[in-house]
Amino acid sequence: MSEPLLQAVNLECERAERLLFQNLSFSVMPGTVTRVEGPNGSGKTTLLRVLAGLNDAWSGELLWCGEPRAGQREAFLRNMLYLGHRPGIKPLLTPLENLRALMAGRRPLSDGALLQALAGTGLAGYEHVPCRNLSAGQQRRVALARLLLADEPLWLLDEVFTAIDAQGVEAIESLLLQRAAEGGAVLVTTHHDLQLPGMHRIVLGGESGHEC
Amino acid sequence: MNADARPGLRPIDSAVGSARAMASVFARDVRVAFRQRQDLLNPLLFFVMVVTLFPLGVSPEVAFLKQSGAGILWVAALLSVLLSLDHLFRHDFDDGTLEQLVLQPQPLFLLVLAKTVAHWVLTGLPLVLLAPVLGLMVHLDGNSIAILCLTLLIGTPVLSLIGAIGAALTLGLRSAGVLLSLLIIPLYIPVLIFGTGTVAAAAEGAPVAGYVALMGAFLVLALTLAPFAAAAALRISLSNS
Amino acid sequence: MAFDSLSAFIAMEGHGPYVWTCYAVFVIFLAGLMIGSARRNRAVLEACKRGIEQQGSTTGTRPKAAATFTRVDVSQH
Amino acid sequence: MWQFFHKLGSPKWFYGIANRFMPWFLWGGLILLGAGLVWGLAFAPKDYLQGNSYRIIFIHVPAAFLAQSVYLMMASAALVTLVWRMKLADVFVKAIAPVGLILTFLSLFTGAVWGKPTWGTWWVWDARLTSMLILLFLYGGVIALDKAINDEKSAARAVAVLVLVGVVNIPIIKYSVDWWNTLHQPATFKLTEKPSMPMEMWVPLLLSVLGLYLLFGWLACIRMKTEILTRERRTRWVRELVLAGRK
Repeated sequence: MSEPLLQAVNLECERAERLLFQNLSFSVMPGTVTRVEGPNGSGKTTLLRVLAGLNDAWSGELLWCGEPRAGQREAFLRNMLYLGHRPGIKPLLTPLENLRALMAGRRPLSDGALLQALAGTGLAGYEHVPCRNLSAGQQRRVALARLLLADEPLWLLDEVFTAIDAQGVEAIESLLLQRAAEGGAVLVTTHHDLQLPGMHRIVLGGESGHEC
Repeated sequence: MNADARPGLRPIDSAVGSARAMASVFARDVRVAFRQRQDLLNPLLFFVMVVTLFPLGVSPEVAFLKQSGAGILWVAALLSVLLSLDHLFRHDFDDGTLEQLVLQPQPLFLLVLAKTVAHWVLTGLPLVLLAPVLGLMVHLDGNSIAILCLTLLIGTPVLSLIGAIGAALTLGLRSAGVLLSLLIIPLYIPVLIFGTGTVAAAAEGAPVAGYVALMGAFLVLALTLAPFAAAAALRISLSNS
Repeated sequence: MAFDSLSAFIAMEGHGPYVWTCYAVFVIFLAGLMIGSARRNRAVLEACKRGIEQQGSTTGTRPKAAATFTRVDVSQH
Repeated sequence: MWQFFHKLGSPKWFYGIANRFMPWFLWGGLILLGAGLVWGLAFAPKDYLQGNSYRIIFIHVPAAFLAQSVYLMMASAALVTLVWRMKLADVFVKAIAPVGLILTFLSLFTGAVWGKPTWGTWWVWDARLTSMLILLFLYGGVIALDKAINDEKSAARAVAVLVLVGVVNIPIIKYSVDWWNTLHQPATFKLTEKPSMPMEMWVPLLLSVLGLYLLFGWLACIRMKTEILTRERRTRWVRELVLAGRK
C-alpha cells in the first residue's frame, strides 16, 4: 500500500452559520479516482476549495504526504492542480495566450505542446480567436487543456463536465482513468453520474461525511 | 485498478523561478490592458478633467494657479489612481484567473507585486508623463514642473501599492468602489502632503533633497510591506467568496 | 510676397518657430489621420477577402474537431 | 421623398455614393486648403498688432470651426439614430467622433501656441479655449462610452443619447464659460475676436475653411466605408464587392 498523497483528519467546515461537514476523514491514494458526492449545497465545492487551500475557514488536519500541509505550501501547490467553476481564462486573450499564462507559473512549455493540447480538447482552428468570441463550452475546454499537460500528481476538478458535450465527457472519463493508471490521484465533483471502475466516493450531506 | 493503488508519482520539487513567474504575470496584464486601449486613456482624461475643474471652480488668475497648481495636480493624480484601482483585481476575480494566481507555487506577495507594478506602469506612469502639459496649464514654471514630476514619479507607485491593499480587501464586496476610497484615502494623505510640500519648498528655493529622500522612504516602505498585506487580503477575500 | 527673402519667411520676425510648429503639428495630425483611416480601410477589405476565401474553401461549417483528450507527450516538444 | 430618405439609410447605396464623391472631396480639399495656407502664410500682409504670429489663424479657426460643427453633425445623426433607428446614422457618429476629437485637440494646440507670443504664456484660461477644452472632454466621453459597450445596437443608442445630451449642454457651457470669463478677467484681447480683417486676410481663411471641410468629407466617407465593411462583412453585397476586387 503506498503512502496517501492527501489525508484529511476530522475536517470541519462551517459556512454562514451552517455546518457543511463535520469530522470528515479520508485519504486520497495515488492512482485512484475519487468522486465527492452530495446534494446541492452540501459543501462539495467548499470541500474542494478547502483541499486546494483557497478556503482557510476550516478546522481539523490536512496532511500532504504524511506531513501537515501548512508547512509545505510551495511543494503542495506545485503538485496540485485545481480547476474551479470559473474557467480561469481572460476573455480578451486568445486560448494560446491564456494557456501559456496558466502554465507559465508551473512548467515551461513550448508553444507546440500548448497548441497540441488545445487541439486535443477540440479547439483546433480556434487557438488565435479571442476567448470572448468563444462559447462557454469552448472556454471551458481551454481550461481543460491544462489536464493534457499537467504533471501534478493530485488533481482537484470541480464540476469538470459542465458545458461539455457527451462525446467530450466520455473522452474526459477515459483521460481520468488513464491518469489514475499513471499513478495520479483525481478528486472530482460532478452532477453527471460518473461510474468509473474502482472509483472511491466521499459522500457529503449525510449526518457526517464518510468514505465508503 | 487493483485494491491497493499503484506507487504514486514522485512529487515534483522543481517549480518555475519567482522572477519568471512575475515576468509572465506582468506580461499578461500588460497584454490584456493593450487589448482594450480605451481603458488606459480613461484615467488620463479624468486627470485632465479634474485639473480643469479648479480654475473654473475657483479662479483662473495666474497668481492663484501658480501657488496651488502643484496641489491641484497631486489631488487629481491621486483621484485618477484611485479610480483605476477598481479593476486591478476585480476582472481577474470575476473570470477565475485570481484563483489560479493564488494557487501558483511562487510566493503570492511577489506575484501581487508584479501585478501592482503592471498597474502602475499602465496608469501611474502615463500620469507622470502628462503632468508637464497640465503644469503649463496652471502656470507652473519649469523648475516646479520638474520637481512635481519627480515627486509624482516617486509618489504614484506608493499610491498603487497602498491602493492594491484596498482593492484586495474590498474584492467581491457590494459597494467596492466607494469602500475602496474610504479605506485608502486616509492612507494617501502623507504621500500627498510630502508631494505638494516638496514642490512648495522648491518654489521658495529651499533645498528639496530631504523631502525627496523621505518620499523615497515611503516608496521603499510600500514596496516591502504592501505586497504582503495585499496577498493576505487576497487570501481573505477569496476564502469567503 | 509679404517677405523679401526666404530666410525672412522662415524667421517671420521671431514668430517663425511658433507658426511653423503649429503648421507642422497640424499637417502631421491631419495627414496621419487620413493615411491611418485609409490604411485601416484597406486592412478591413483584406480581412473581408480573407474571411470570404477561407469560408469558401472549408465548405460548410468547420469540421467538428474530434476532442480526443489524450495527454500530450511533452518530452518530444 | 420618404422613399429617398429610406434609400439613404441603406449602407450599400451609401457605399456607392461615397465612392463617387471621395475623389472630389480629396482633391478639392487638398487644393483649396493648400491654396489657403500658402496664401495666408506667404502672401497675406503682416498684422499691425500681432505681427506674423496671427498667421496661425489660418489653421486655428478652420480646426475650431469644424470641430464644433462636427459635434453638431453628430448630434443630428444621433437624433436620426434614435428616432428613425437608421443604422447609417450610427455609422456616421462612430466614424467621425475621433476626427472631431483630433480637430478639437488641434485647435487647442494651435490656440495655446498662438497665445505664447501674444500673452507670453502657453495657456490662457480664455473663454473660447476653455469651451474648446470642455468640447474635447465631450468627445472623449462619447468615444469612451462607444468603446466600452460591446453590443453594437445598444452602443449606438447609448452614444446617441450622450451626444444629444452633450449638444444641449454646448450653449449652456458656452454661456457660463463666457460669464465666468468676464467675472475673472478684464476684457483682454479675445483670441478669436476677428478684428475687421482686410480682404487679403479673410479670403485665404475662407479657402482653408472650405478646404478643411472637403477633407473632412473625404475622411468621413472613408471611415464610414470601413465601419460599414466591418459591420456588413457577412452580407452578400460585401462578398460580391470584395470578390469583384473593387475598392
